Amino acid sequence: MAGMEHFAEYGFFGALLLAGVLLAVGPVVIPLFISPRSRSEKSRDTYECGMDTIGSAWVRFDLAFYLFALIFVAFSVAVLYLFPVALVYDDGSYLWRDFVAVALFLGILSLALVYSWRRGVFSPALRTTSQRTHRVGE
Amino acid sequence: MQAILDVSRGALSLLRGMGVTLRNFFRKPVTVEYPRKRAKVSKNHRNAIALIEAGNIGSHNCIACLQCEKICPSACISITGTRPDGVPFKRPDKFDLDFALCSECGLCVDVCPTNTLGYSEEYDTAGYTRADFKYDLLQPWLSREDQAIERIREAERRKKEEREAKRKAQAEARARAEAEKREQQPESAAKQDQDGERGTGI
Amino acid sequence: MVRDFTDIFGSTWLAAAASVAVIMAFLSVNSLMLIWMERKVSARMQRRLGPTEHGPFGLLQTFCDAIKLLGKELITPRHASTKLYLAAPILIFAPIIAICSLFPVSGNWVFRDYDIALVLVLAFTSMSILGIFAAGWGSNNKYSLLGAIRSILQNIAYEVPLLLSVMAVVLLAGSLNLRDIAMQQSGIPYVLLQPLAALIFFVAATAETNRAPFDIPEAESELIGGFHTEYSGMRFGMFFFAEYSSMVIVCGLATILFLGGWHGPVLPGIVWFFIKVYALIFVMMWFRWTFPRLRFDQLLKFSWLVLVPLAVLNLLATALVLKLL
Amino acid sequence: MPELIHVARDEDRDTYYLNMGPQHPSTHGVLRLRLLLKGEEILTAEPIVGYSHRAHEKMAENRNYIQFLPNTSRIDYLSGMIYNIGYCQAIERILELEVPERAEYIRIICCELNRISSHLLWYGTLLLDLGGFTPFLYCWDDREEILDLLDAITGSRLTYSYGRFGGVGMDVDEEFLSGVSAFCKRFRERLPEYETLVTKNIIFENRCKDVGIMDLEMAREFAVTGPMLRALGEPRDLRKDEPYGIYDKFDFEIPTRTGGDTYDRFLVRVEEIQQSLSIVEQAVSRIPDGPVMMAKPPRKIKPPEGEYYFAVESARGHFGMFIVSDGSEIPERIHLRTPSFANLASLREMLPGTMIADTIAILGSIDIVLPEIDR
Repeated sequence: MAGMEHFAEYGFFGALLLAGVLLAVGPVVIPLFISPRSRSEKSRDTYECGMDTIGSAWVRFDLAFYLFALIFVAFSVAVLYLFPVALVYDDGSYLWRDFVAVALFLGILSLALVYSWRRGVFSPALRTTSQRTHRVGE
Repeated sequence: MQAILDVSRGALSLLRGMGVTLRNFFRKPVTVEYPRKRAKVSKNHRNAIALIEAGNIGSHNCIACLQCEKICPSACISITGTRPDGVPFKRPDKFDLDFALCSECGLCVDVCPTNTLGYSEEYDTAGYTRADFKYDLLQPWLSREDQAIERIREAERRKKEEREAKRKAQAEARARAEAEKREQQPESAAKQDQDGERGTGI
Repeated sequence: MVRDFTDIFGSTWLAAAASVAVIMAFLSVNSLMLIWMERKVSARMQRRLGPTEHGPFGLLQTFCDAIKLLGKELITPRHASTKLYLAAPILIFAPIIAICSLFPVSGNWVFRDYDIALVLVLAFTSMSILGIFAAGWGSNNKYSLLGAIRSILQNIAYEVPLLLSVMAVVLLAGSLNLRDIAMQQSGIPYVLLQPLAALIFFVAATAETNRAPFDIPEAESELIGGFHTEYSGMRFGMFFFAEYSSMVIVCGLATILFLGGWHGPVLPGIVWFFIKVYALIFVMMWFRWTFPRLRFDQLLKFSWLVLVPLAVLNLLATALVLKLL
Repeated sequence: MPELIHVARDEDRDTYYLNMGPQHPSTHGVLRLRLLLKGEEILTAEPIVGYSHRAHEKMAENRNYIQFLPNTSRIDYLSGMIYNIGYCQAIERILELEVPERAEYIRIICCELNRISSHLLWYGTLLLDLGGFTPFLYCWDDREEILDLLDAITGSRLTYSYGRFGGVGMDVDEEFLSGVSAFCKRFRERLPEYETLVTKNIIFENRCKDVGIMDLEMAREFAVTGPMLRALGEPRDLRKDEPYGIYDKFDFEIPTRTGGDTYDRFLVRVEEIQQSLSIVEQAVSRIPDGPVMMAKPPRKIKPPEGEYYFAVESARGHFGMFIVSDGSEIPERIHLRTPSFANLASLREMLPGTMIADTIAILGSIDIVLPEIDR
């Protein structure tokens, strides 16, 4: 199959990836033989500045981060399409069609950015001045 | 437009900051390589106290008056003293400093009436146990103690003799003066400066 | 004529083994030397001496540190997710050797010549973020988690300008083969044709490697090391190793894309290549020891509202100029 | 995931508590902040203090007035000289002791040098918290000069017990005075470098501007003093308002800003460094000859029965001593009003709504010294 041959070409690269995994294990194994062992269970505590941990760290994180991820997907995936375009960009006989296509593509892409900017994704509504939560003596 | 200006102004400020670090990159380091080279210690630097040699007796001049022990906020000095024969004041037979407790405040040095407390020159003392910081301040002076007491006695004897002699001379003079129609005024012995050393009365 | 390792050894497997040996040897010495260099550069900028004790100029200091790290106990936190926790250093470390094999260090000297080397490099450098997230989430430590989340956001924010600035170069070169791109710069390096793209690339690359002033995922004064808070001994060493290796990777990429790779007068190509790489690394260190750290939202804003629009405009301008010429 | 406490209510699932401190690099000692977070945003913040409590006030009740002297410079170890001499001035005020003029000048020089060194340390650590390591070491380089100078006359680099009731512990020599002048000159040359590297740095500006804003009403409520109050446009400074020692003989200004954010606090302190430099220069040029200790200092300190209050302006603000005497050698009670303690309390209001990274900047701008808060 042509597809398989195509992948075979990357055998070298795959071998190196594999070697990377193996070599990453090596240095972690050596200390198992020569390092000391602590007897205290306390040393296996999660670090939280020396205090007992309050609750687990596996919490739901804020939704704002989700929006960032969405913009990224919009951009990064779309930018990938530009790679083949860039390769063949200047070798056709079309004078302006390439450019117009790229400009249109990038323009539409930028709309995502403009949209999220207008929606205020990049300026989180963080409070900077003090708001009274309680008064002294209460 | 404003945004472009802001960005370029910001970039410029960053570049200028990098200029500062680069200038410092080529300057001479200020580090003193400490264990290789000793740091310069100021002459007044406070450290563990030590007894200072008083020139005229070849040893320290502690009179075990316990003033330093009393004023010490950390209670790190303990002294006992006895009065040897022929010496007008006490000499310490124990002068211990628990340097682990000491806070180097210097009150004891201030309060010492004979100016016999000073600071030692060491500044990087280290030890493994608390006992390492129990200093016996009399240790360096032990070998000279007998000699020092001898000298004090000697001085005391000499002073006594002088006083005797003076008194005798005065008595004689007085007698003579009385004999010679009582013309001269007797001198007061107490007025005389005895030694020049501060306060010790040697 | 391309001479890569498969030509020399005849067999892919032999070539791969030889490459691993060469790259691994280079990378380990390189990271140790880079740590030494970092310490020396920072020391001189702060008017200190840096390491002086072991070896001439303290050169062996980091070797001693590495040996010390090997002797350290590996502590796995009680509440950690063991699989993720253990996999994280491996995930971060694994792609590095493979990426390094793609760099043409001299005109006819590359481990393996791929036509899409650039895409491979970009793809696999982004893989480190997986490791960082595995480390942060797996540790079950809030500081690690914060570090991991920040890291992801930062990486995705800077991936875009990075890609867009690279795209401008690809437009000029018309190739994704790193060797070809460097070849085309035998006359003028692209940094002169694409100064803006070069700048954006370098800033984004600094952010991708989590180097100051973009080191907020680690942010030792806020997050106490961030994603690698819970890692001790050699596991922590792997993160360190990966960080310094990725510095070499992004600086190597910048050298090839913008500084003309191995091209340079008098000295042999390989020497020029490494001179350029280490000069860029020096600049990165210079950044680190000059600037305070950006805040997390400022960092994102800077990327999305400054770098990305600039990169888009730059790309459009490049495309336009190419058509006009 | 066993044996960890889970947050009970479902709507609270995306908030979590985080201990920042006591073992944290940026809490300047052993301050503990218990933060309730949502993502990176802080919902509530609770400073918890007391991890380095050393019972200085209790110690005062167990020793006489002289023996308490070394303690004073250990309460706030960064402005130890100001505390130490402030305590002496308090006792002098009570006993109506006359201090020789030369001693007063020496006190001013030492206190202001100490203020500069304290501000330098704050400067460096603020930058360190914000991730800039290099300015930190430049500050320490300059601070070292001050410590060397003070070491030469007091014999100590940090916990000076230099003040005495009725003067100072030791006279200064020509070498010290010329050293101080040389330091002032050198430091004035260094200031533009700091400005380029830090004050004008765009990243630094962005990190500090509009962060941790406080308003005047809130400042009054929390009894905030010192540079934090002056950054709100209130020129309160005990050196001007109730001059103690001989501060009224010097020409200096109280720098103020109006914004009340972290950057303003930064600028106020930087200008204060310059004002202190000018006070030091004036003092060095005008210092008279004479004794440094009053002729007959009292051997026993026995303040008459009563209650006394005396305050000085430390590097962090209003440092007050409330001394209750029963007429004996041992104080009945000494209460210390330390500035950072009050300043720190305002964190509860300043932090909510900001991000974790801002916490560090705000905390740094308060300039806390934990041993002084815990005492």
